[in-house]
Amino acid sequence: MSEARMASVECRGVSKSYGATVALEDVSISIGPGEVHALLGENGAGKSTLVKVLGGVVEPDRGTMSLTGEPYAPSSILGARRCGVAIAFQELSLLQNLTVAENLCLPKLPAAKAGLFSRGRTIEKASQILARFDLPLDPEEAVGRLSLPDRQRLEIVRAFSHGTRLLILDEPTASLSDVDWLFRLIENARKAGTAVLYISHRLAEVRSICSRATVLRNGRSIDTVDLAGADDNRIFEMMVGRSAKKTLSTHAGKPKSSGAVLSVSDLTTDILDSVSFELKEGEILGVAALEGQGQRDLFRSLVGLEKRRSGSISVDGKVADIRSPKGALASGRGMAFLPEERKTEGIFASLTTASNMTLPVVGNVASFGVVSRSRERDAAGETADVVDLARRYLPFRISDLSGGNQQKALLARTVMTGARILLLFDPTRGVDVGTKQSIYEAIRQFTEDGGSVLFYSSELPEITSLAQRCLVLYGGRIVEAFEGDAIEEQNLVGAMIGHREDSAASKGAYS
Amino acid sequence: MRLNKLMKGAASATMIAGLAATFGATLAQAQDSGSDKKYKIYLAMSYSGNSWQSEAANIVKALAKTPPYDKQVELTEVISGTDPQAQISAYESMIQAGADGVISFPISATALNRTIKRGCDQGVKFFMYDATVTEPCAYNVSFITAGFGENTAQALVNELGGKGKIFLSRGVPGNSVDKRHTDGAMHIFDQYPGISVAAEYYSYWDDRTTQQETAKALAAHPDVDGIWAQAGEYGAVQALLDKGGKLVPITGENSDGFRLALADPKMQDMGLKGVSSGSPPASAGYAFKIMMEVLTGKRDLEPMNIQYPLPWVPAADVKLCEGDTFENGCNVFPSEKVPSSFVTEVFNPTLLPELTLTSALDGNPTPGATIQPLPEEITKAPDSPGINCQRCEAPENQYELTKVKATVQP
Amino acid sequence: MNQTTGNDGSATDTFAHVEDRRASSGIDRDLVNIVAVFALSAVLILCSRFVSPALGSWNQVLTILTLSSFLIVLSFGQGLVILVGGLDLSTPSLVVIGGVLATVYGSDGNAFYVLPIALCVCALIGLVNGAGVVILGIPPFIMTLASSIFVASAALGLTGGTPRGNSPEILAFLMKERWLGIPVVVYFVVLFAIVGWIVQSRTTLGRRLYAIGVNREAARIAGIDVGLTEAIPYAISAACAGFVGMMLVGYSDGATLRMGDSYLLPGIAAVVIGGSSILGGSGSFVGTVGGAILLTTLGTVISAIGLDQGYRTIIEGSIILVALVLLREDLFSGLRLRNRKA
Amino acid sequence: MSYAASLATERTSRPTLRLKRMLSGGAAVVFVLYLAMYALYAWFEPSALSLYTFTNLMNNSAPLAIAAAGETMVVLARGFDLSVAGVISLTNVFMAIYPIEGPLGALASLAICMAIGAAVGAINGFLVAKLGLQTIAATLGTMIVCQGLSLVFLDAPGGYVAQWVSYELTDTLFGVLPISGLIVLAVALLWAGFSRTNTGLGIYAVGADEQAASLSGISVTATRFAAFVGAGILYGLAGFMLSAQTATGDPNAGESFLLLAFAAVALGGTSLSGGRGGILGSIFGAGVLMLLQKVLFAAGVSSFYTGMFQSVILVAAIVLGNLIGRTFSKGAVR
Repeated sequence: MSEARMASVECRGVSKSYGATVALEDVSISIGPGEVHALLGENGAGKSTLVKVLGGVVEPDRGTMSLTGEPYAPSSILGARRCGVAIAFQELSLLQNLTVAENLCLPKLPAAKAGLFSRGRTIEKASQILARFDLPLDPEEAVGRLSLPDRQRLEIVRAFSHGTRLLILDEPTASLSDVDWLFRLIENARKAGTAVLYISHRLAEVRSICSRATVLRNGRSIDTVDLAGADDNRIFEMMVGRSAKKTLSTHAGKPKSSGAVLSVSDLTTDILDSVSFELKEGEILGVAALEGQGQRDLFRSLVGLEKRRSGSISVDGKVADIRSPKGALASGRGMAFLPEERKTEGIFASLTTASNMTLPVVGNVASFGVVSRSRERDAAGETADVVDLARRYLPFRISDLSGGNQQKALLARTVMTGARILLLFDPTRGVDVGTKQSIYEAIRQFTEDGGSVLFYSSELPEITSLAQRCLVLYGGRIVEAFEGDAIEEQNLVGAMIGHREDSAASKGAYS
Repeated sequence: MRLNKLMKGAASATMIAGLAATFGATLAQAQDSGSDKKYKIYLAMSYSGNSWQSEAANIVKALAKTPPYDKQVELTEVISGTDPQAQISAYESMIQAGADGVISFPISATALNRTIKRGCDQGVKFFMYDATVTEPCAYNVSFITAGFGENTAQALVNELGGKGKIFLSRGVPGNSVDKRHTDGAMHIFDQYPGISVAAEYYSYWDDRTTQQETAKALAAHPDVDGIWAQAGEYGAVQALLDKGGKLVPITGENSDGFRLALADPKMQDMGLKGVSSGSPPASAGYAFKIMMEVLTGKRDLEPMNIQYPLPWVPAADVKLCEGDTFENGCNVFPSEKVPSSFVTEVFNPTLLPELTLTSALDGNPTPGATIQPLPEEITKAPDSPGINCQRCEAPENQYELTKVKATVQP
Repeated sequence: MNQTTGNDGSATDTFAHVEDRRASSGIDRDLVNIVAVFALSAVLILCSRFVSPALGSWNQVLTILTLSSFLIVLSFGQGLVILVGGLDLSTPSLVVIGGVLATVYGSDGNAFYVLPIALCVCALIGLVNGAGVVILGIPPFIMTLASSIFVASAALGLTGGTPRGNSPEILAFLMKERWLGIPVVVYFVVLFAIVGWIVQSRTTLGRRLYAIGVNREAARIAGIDVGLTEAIPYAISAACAGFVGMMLVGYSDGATLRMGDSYLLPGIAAVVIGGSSILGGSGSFVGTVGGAILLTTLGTVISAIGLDQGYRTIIEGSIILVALVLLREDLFSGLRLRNRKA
Repeated sequence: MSYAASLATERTSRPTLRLKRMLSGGAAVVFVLYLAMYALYAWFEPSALSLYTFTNLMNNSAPLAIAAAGETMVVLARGFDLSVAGVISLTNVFMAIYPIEGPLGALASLAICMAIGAAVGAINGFLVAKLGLQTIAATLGTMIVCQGLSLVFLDAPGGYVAQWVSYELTDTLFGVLPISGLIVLAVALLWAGFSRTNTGLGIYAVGADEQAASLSGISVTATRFAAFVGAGILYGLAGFMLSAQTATGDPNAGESFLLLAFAAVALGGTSLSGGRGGILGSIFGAGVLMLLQKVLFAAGVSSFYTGMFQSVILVAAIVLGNLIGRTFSKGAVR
């Protein structure tokens, strides 16, 4: 179908291996001008490598690439940029100690005299870029002070400012819950004839913006399909090589008991404003919010990572003065926290997966302070089964696992602590469909066994299908709470955008 | 006393106490200046971390507390560290504070010159002990030019009968004193084709380093016949003992441990022979007394290089002291009284009769002692370029033997 | 979900196979590095025969092991501090304090309680270092440098410059005696290396230290008491340094106030040459032991070369550089880093 | 909220933002500390305010300040450079054994010193950036080699630095401005310029996050290399200034600079884990270290108490700096 017009980007038989490890084998993909093309596949299928090959970060061993008919073999990321190819990386490539403007203009800032760059012109140029892509950030702000979603937007804007011919967006919505802004930008780029390669685990999103999709599995390109003509099951099958189960199950039953295991009253922090709620035994309590409404503060202040100004937290009916995650673990039946950023707050890259899992309770698998490897393996193995993590990964360095398996291991870590209350912050961020299912299953199993879960998700369908009750945060306050069947996307969205609120003190909402 | 000092140390750990002490000190100074005019003397040490350095400082402190100096001298001890910049800065401060005299162990023979010159121009007397400076307006009081290297080398050659494999246990690489000693020694060794230097290593004038470096050299040359050592020599003895087997002739400096070993019949049976010579902390006391005589007008002396006599104690002359000072020709203390690293040459019956062991160890004056005048005559040190003068020639006979005669011919 | 794994056996197996290789290459790298350090020492010893025929002997090996004992003990503590991303510059002064306390108070046959107390005093000073770093947020470099100066000054005030007393007998026994023809200290070092390795790589404490070194924030979130745990290596390092002081007392029968100076840089170098990252979170004590032995061997061989000190120093520096290039982590890990998220 | 409107509200808060950044940067804190200590010094010792004392202090501090400035470049790029000790010794020895008289001679000497530093820096850069050695280990090796070379050229302290260098460079300009101070000022200005080049910015980027820097198109290898070479050049200058002050050569001259340079860097608020700080702070940090001795002397602190006070004040200064920094800022700022 696309053979009729000249492809904007064309890869033929691209292969890349590292030593004995084959990352890409004979991958072919073709994207037309003005086409938004999806790249699908499980974590570890080779998507990131393909992105890096296209972006000039790594050179392929074999295969050819062309851009609008001309041969394309970038030797560096700058070479790719010169050809009009740019990437918004999944693991953001921004420098936190530099300003927004400097990040946008790297590596060559607008010159002034005598080889120096001009601060004024850098800011001017950055302001223009920010204005062009409708991102209201202060160009002089240090990136380290921006919220995670704002950093992601900046990463995207930077790619847009360079990518005139091919724009590669690797999981651009991983920490964005509001995608309209991004879709507007993509639409504009598409109209201008830029080819866009869009990578996301969110199939609904992909369907709404992409026309075709190429599926990768184990480093090979399986097929390119018209999204309109392929149902979810078929895509899922291509991705994992087997037929799909139902992706989301319906609501779990009512909690077994009505006793509150965690009760929070008038919790106030720099961002939160008198938040009160209760979590019952065996309950899955969802938190829904647009980004930056205080959900991060809520989770972090519960385990003592954010300072509480006032209010109290009671676990098992007793007021707990929690000042650290360790303290949270030790309060009553224990609270364990699964953090937002896997790479910076979660994994210990150079330790084995088993060690990563057992770390908080490593004393339990040790005698006289010496860790027993067999006991560690057994303990980790048992929990690995719970989260559906293959036991053979346990002795590997966790950095060698795919993102999905890392996330399973981190979830396993919180389960292993023995805490009966889990605080899960976006537990399925950036993981593939299969992993998501395993995580849902593990959460459900945990609550059926009497555990309680408070979880935030940036994907509403997750909340609607998993949560028995749901809180909606807006501007640092709980504006609504839903229960049972009332937890519907429409209801939630209504509350999330704060239309019931009169105050316009929105922090992260973009008009 | 020691406990008291420790308590003081602990107290000063807090900023508040620290500031209080600071004010206290200034106040004390202010009061002092109200009474009779005292000579403002600074004892400027580069570092104080080994026995030698602290003994030298202690005898100066003890002398300053001995009548009549106790009424005439206000002595302040400044430790600036092993950094020439820091000592330059310390000298600057002293000059600025209106010092009458600075008695110092200089960290560098040359780097301090310009500061010293500035001080001299403002009337400050600079007296250097042991180590020297090449600035002509300073007084150097030192044994360096007295021929430690060549005399000990000849003594070793004599013991070895003119042939054998030897080690050179040197001081600090790139140091002028080390170079002067070694040049003198090599002047002798080079005359004997039978003598071969099997290994040459740097001991940093420290027992432990000497012991370790000697152990390393022994691993390569277990058949060594003799060791020529600068300070740290007791470490060489220990390294040989560690290895087991026989001892060999060793010449070295003045540590108590080495002298006791030389006199120990058991060690002698194992083969230890040698001479104890080298750097005397007493030169600090001598320098101080000359400085006081110059300041008080008892002696009229232009800046010059003054030679302190080279201590020379062959094994046969080692004699254990019964009391707390060198009496009746004794020259070593029993091991219960002082650590093995203690440098024995702190006393000099003619030049420094005021001192006893407590002076050297704690800096306290000897009860009842008063300062005795120095002999009129002082020995001028020969020129030694890069050590005590800048653009000068060494005399022809600079390596002439003074303490020992060659008993074997090349 | 559990039942779905293995439905498509071939595909997942291929994938697993791929993962297997990656992980095993990672483990190999550590091992290769350690083996390489020891092999280099062995090669140096053998090559030293060209310098002097007496070298390369069993006796030389024993000498090297004896002399490297100080560095091995010292670099264990330093290694733990580096493991959590710190640096301990106070070791020279703690060597002195350990030695001074042992000689001044421990020479009259009461060593059995004086030595443990002295070690506790050292550990306490180390704990102060740790507290400064953890609680006051002072960079380890400054905190330990400052405490080093403080402790050295205190030692000077305490002793008046001349530490009196002799080596307690137990220390002389440790450093001087032989058993079955081998110095007692060699047995001790072997034991220490094994215990040190277990502590660093096999205990809960060691595990937590690695975690903090790799990712402090993640360690905190995982429920580790980061503050307290991070202070412990400083205490251990101080105690190790204090013990080195005691070993030196036993070795040469007495203490001086500058006997720790020559161990600062070699202590750090042993850790780094042994394959640990100066930024923390990696390495193994076995590698550090290899680094310490390599450095000592180098010193022994160099001092036997009949050249001027200047040339010998140049050779020493060059050999260190060559060893580093040969031991380059990069050779093995360069690939790994790039294919990590393949 | 429209883009323009939101930007407008942001703009109003900028001056306060700038002020906060300045105060949270280490340089300001250590500068205040320096002033406070100088005031204390002058209170104890009124002649501290004389030109003579000030010139001496400048002469005394300049070598360390410049060496610390060089070290800062490497530290910013997340590294440790031990070769500072070796290069200073080597250039000092060079100055003492090959004196070149006259102002042109001084210029030639300066150029050669800087070239020596640059060469050592280039070797470091090659070992670290190209071969991937750990900075502390590679520079330990080059430091030892440089010390060896110094000993080969000069086996004991001696030699004479050209008179012009040793007299003119320690003098004052127009009788009021210490020349060594002007040279330090020139270094600070050069840095201000350099930090506004792409390479200068790259050093901050590489120090903060090597991977992100590389993905932003910065050449990590070239940047690291430049940092080491720049540092080497400054060490060469430091050795030159040291020679001017001591007027003689010493093969061990650089040794004492090793720890002091790092201490000055840390005191100046530069993060030893890279990406944050600047050389202005290090220069004042060096100034504080040199001034500390003077203040303690003037205050009458003597003997071994000096060391105790030094360490306590060092720690107190850092804690104070942290407190001030924390009060005015949260988050990472360059």
